[in-house]
Amino acid sequence: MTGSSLMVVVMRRIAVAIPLLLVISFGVFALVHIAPGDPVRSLLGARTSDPVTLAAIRARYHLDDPLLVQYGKWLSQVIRGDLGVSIQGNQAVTSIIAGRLGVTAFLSLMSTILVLGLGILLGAVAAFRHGTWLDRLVVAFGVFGVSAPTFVTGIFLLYVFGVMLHWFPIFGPGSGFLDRAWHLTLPAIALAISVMAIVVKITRAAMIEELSRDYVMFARARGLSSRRILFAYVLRNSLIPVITAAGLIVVGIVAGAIYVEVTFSLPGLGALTIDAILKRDIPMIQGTTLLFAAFVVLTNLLVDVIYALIDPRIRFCRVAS
Amino acid sequence: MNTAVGRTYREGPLLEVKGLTISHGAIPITTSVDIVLKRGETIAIVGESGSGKSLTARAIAGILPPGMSATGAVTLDGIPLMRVSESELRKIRGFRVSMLMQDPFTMLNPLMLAGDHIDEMLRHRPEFASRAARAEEVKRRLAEVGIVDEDVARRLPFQLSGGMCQRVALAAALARDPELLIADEPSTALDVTTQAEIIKLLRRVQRERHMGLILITHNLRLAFSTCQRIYVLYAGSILELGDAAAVESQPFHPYTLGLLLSEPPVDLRVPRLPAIRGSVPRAGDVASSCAFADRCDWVKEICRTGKPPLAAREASRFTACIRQHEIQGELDALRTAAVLAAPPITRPHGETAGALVRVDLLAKTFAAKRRRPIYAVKSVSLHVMPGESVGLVGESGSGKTTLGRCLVGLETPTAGKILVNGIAAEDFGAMTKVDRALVRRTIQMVFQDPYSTLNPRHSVGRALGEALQACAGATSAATPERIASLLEEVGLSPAYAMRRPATLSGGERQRVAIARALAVKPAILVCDEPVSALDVSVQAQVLNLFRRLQVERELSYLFISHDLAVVRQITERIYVLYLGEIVEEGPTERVIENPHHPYTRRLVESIPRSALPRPPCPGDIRT
Amino acid sequence: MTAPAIGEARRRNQPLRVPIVILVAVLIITAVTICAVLGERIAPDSPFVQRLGVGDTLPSPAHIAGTDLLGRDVLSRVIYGARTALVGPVVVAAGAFAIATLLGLLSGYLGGLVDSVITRWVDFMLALPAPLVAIVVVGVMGGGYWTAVLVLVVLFIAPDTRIVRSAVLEQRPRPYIDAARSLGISKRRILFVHILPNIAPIILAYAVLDFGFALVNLAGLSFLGLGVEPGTPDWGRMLFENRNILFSNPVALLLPAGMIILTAVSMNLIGDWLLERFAK
Amino acid sequence: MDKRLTRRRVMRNGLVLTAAVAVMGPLSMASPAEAGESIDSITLALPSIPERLFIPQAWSTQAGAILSLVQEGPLTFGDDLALQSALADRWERVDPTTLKYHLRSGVKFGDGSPLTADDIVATFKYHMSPGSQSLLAAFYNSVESVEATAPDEVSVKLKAPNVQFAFTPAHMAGFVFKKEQLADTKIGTAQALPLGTGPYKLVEFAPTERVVLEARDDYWGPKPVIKKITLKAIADRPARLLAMQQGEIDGAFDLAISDIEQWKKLENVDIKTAPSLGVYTLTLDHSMPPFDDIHVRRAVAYSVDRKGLVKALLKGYGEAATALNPPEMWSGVLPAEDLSAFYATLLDHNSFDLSKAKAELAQSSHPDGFDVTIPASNSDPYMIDIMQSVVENLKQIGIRASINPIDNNAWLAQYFQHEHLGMQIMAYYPDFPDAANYPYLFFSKDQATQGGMNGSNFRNDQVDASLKIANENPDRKKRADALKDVFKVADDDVAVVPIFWPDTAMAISSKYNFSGYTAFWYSVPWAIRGFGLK
Repeated sequence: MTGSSLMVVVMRRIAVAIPLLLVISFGVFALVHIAPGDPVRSLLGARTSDPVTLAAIRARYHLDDPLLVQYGKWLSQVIRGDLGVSIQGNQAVTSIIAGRLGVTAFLSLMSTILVLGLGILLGAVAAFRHGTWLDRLVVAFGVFGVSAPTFVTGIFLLYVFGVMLHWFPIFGPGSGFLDRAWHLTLPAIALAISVMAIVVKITRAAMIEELSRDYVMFARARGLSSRRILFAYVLRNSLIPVITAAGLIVVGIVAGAIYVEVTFSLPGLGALTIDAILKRDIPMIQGTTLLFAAFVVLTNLLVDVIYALIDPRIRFCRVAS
Repeated sequence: MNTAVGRTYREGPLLEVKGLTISHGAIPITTSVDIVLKRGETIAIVGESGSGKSLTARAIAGILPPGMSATGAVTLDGIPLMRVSESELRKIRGFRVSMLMQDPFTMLNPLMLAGDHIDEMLRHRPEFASRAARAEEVKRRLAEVGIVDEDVARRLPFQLSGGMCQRVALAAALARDPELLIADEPSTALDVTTQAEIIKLLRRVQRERHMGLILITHNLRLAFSTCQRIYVLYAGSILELGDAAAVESQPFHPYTLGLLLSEPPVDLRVPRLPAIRGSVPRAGDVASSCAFADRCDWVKEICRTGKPPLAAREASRFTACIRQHEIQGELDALRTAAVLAAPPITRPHGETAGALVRVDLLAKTFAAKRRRPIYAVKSVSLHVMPGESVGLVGESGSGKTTLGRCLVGLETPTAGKILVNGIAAEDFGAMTKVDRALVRRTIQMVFQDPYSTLNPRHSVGRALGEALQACAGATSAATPERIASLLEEVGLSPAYAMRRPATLSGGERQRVAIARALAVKPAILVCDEPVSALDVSVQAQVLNLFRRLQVERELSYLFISHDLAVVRQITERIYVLYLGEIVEEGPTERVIENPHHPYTRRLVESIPRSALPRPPCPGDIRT
Repeated sequence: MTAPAIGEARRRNQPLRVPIVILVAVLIITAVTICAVLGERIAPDSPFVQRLGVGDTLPSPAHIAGTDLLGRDVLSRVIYGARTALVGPVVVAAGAFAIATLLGLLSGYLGGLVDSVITRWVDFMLALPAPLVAIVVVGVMGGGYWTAVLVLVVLFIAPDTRIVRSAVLEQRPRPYIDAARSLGISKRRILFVHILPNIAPIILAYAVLDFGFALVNLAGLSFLGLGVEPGTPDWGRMLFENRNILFSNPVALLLPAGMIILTAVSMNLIGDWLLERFAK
Repeated sequence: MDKRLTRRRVMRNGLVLTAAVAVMGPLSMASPAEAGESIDSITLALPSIPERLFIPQAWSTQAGAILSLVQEGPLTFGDDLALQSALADRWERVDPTTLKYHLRSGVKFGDGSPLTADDIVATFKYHMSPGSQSLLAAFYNSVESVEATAPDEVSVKLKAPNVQFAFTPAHMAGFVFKKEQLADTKIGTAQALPLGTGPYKLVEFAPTERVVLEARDDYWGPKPVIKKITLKAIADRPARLLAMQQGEIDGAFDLAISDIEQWKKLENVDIKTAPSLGVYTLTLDHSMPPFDDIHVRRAVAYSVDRKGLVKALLKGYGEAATALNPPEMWSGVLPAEDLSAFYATLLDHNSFDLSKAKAELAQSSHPDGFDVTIPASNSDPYMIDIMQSVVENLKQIGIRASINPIDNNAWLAQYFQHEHLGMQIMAYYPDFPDAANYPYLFFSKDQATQGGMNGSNFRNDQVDASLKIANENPDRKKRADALKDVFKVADDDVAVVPIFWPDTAMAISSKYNFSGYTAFWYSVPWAIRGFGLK
């Protein structure tokens, strides 16, 4: 019963995610056509435009077919793992992306851990000390976090901890696990701050609400230990809004990674995207954008599933009615 | 009492509260409350909303909400509760004092299985170290509160009914066998029939365990029927205290009397409910006078010179009225007079021709997403004659509100017919504009929740003006005069036109809502629980207004209520609705006094009656 | 943690301190607005006049915040920069909420097909990584500042619609709406005279918060070189341009960065406060 | 950002140079480093490291900086920028259209295999084959055929006499690949690092991040002093400075001249500068209003504060341009003193004078000014700043100008589209020093067409005739006279508005000597050009 209803939830989410991915992929595909000027020009960059090359490009991208047919052919290539050839360096987009993925993945993972760990902790502390100076400090941090652009905090962190204090390296992604973690600490913090603000805000609000709930009051009235109340009642219940906001968090981290990589000159996917945009490397923009978008959509899907697993009200809804 | 072994009892009362003063920031909530409770004793703290009764209960358990603070002394079996640390308190809560709260649906953790709420209370005991042992104990504890279905323990709170939740909560509260249970309005959020069961259960458990019980309630009848002693709390201070029976039969404080009188009796229709004027003040506004002074008919200068202390008058009887000696006679007289019955309204029964509203085989089904549809109203036929006041009685989920909303076009029924003034009005969307306007001018509605029945952004005048203008065919504009006369009709001064809903009390808002409904000069009002959210004293005022309007305007009512006592005061005839169907219909007196249908009988029996026998029949008293 | 302690802390601080913070925030926004409106009269110098021979210099009495690479007065550029800092975000917040209010009212009140179409669309938009979409679209389309503003308007509509819709859904079942309906008051009047004023504080509060987000996002695009035209005094653009003169005149970087944070913090504070105070 | 991208991209668009070979450079050996010195390892920073190390697909300064240590052409540039022998120990012009290169013996690739004439032929043919899409194809446009006429001899047959082809075997277009490797489609990636005959071989390549090179023992030339060279990408300008300050790097190439003052403040760091031979210039479309009016062009020329820009953007490291060619480009054609005398005769409209600009505009057919939008590449370090200044000055005289910052590719693409040119800004760096290079590109009729560099659409028969002489006639005097004639006419007519000639700069720890830093450092094995311990 439980399993099958969970499956229903998952299937339903997948049913939503697939058309979403299709629409997004169409948008990404359409970039070539949206970009001002001739599509061939967009795919050619500033390469020689002799008739042979032009014909090769038109054939390679099926530019003489109807739009939907072009899309279909493009999509089938994409599904087979062919994202085209980048204008800069004339290399397969997939192999360039593969080379850059590591830094971005490491950076995102590191700041996700920071965001969730520290964000939830701070939110919880603020909620438990609601109304005190500590709470106000955390709230102030939250307001600062959503207000300060990632690149600004990034620049400041770089110059304070890298330049003035020499605590952290100031360029490069490092090699090997520890060295990389060391190199990516400042970027990860810069990335985490703005996103953490969201988590802090949500956790704090949810916790304050949980703490004032009748069932928490009732649990206290029954003399349950504060640990039991914290974990079995307050934390667990207030994590649900945090999990629902996970989509927001993922989007924040992905978008923030772009700015952070540019600020810290890290050779990741974000910097690659911006570089491709500045150089108008359309196949490359298509590739990275598609990857980012697919990642966000799939994470949202995963979040929905986790949510369904955690909140028994969804699991049991069949039984209920 | 299996775990009481080993406890050593001290002499003296179980609980002693002295000078308990609660405040929210600088705003006082209660002023110096004293309470004493002996072992195994049951007391009730009675008060209207805003009296501070719930917070008093929480202050005793030491779980005031954030922002509230308390001073004074709470001593449980010699332990000064307000001076011990939170970790010490944790060893007292649950083990010695436990608490039960009002809303059964919010009291249990929505993400935790029902059984786990009891299970978690047992884990500290070595004999219940194993899961299986605890499961067995959970089963036993649930059985104690009348739950034999073992499946309940494995369900989530949202899958249980309110009564079930309240039973689970009670079992959880009692799982560590406390000596004192504080029950804060444990039955208020429940249906009438369930209420009675829960109260019965509470009393049984209390007796069996010889446990102290503090019952917090706004319901005097419930307090008298359940508890040995009564504390009457008003605007943060105790006005009267005494044995339940004594207080009921001869109240020493004008407020207690007022409360007793304004509570509509179920067993007779009184000519007029003696309402207390005004509404409950805030504790801070009456800090240096008798809290009741402004609403009291016997007020003298002396009542305002200081806060009168609670003083003993008779053995175990206390009152805060300093003029009690002088006015006791008058109070007694009023108490006696209150049991006079008004003549029952008689009307030729069975006449249905020319009905103002006629409903035939009405059904309303709500399609729900991915769930079974909800059959709110199954098949209902009823009628209301011009000038007739008809009651529609039922518990939550009976479909009574849906039915009312169908009548005024807020819902479109799935099947069946509605005739209003001879016009087919089952689908407002399909009616002609003229017909729709005509129906709307015939039938209007008064809603339950006084706090959101008015648009908070519109002044009273604007709300009434809009209603006057909405009356299609109204040639004259909504002049201030017309607004003023509407206000006067519901007993409010014209100055109210300038006020915003936020500055009005619940009773005042409900009056404005009635005035708004009257603006189109309707022939019938559908009143959906119009007084259930009001304090007893204010409820009486509004009920009197309904009765006056009926006479003056020859209005018809379809009076929707769960409260038979209220219905008895207003209506001539009632329909009893149960699970979307009418199970009984007849003149009010007959249905209440001699119910035919088992459900109606259960409903009538559920009304709490005092432990004392009612004063003999009215005739006897007059002699 | 004992209850009285919390009570006292609240009593001492709550009524007094919060408004002061908000007051300061309002003052900051007022100051920024004055800069935006009266730029010419306040700025000590033209933000465009170059002193190529002087180049980038540290703060001096002649140039309180120093000069940039082309010898332009940094303070004047920051004062003029208030214009693009305010106009874009205001257009984004107002534009997005103008459309979102209409959609949200219709979706929340009418329900049915209209509602499901609008909510589907909102769900779709919310599943998109908005900042990334903004970067890519503005980068590929070109067109700078106003393209960015337009893209942000489009991206903000969806979350704003959701906010308005849920606010409407909260009002929808209230008896005063039922009363108006049973009095035969028109849908349009119910929507705009009854519901709208009641959800207006929520809209206002979120619009103020939108402003903050839009400011940060637009500055971000400028920082990536995708925003305003070069030469325009704009805080984000100044970060982009002056990053390389960090050592010769750090103020040229710190001042616009500080202004972005200060303005965004102020707006977020005001928004949060409005939300807590008037919208709950 | 990749500063020199501009020029690389430009060249690829095809210059069909149809002149005869000119001078035979004096053939001499590269100066050997002093013996006995040895440096274990140094780390240097570049603004970026390419995605791929394959010149035909990644033609940039950064790729050159790395691969010039690994690969060599038949010829190279000396410290005086003159041609020197490299893989070819001898070369000759058999007739005006035939060139012969005699290979040095005993030259080996990094994998130990010997260099053969076939490798050179394969390299040239790779660039010439349309299928390869080599970015350097244009350098071979004038080549009719190339073949190995002996095991150690390569003959190149030109379609027509061409003086400028002589330089092709010396710069990146001439870097020789091992024949077998050119067939590998993965060449240039970490899986297939390119082999070469140069003093170093690639041992590690992390695309866009880092390259590690190791000295070869079997190099034919002077023994490399540095054993191991690590090149790291540090894109952020301040970060590069800090890395230097903290000693994480021993030097940095390709400094932004604007930052030079900050670099000079560092202790124990030497800054090397050299004229880059590049030029920044405005082009004004002579074929369309408003720039068909000489007064408008003069007004624009008067509105450019060249000296100010040199001071603000180049901090003095560069020169305000009085003509298109930087003085160094004339080397071998016109002696320095003659050149300065000649440049002094050019008209005074290359000075900054807004009142004269206003007066010229008033005389023009657009006395009330006009609207113009100038596209500028957002990857160039100076272009947008230059335009901010120019636009502001133009506004002062009533010309409503605005900048359209676009990406480098779009900027170039629209420049070569050759439509609606109006006013353009162009930054151009040469690959070899020849005085005829710039004037041919910017002033000849051939280039005033789609794909051409003549963005001014400047057409003058006299100029074309003179350019033909300069391009085909190897005689120094005749070339000089012909080019002077070209510059005189172009200047009178304001064919272009030159802005400045920037220097190029690098930083090196003062522990080391580096005497061979020149404009073409990235085309020569820089690590063996005067590099050593102090």
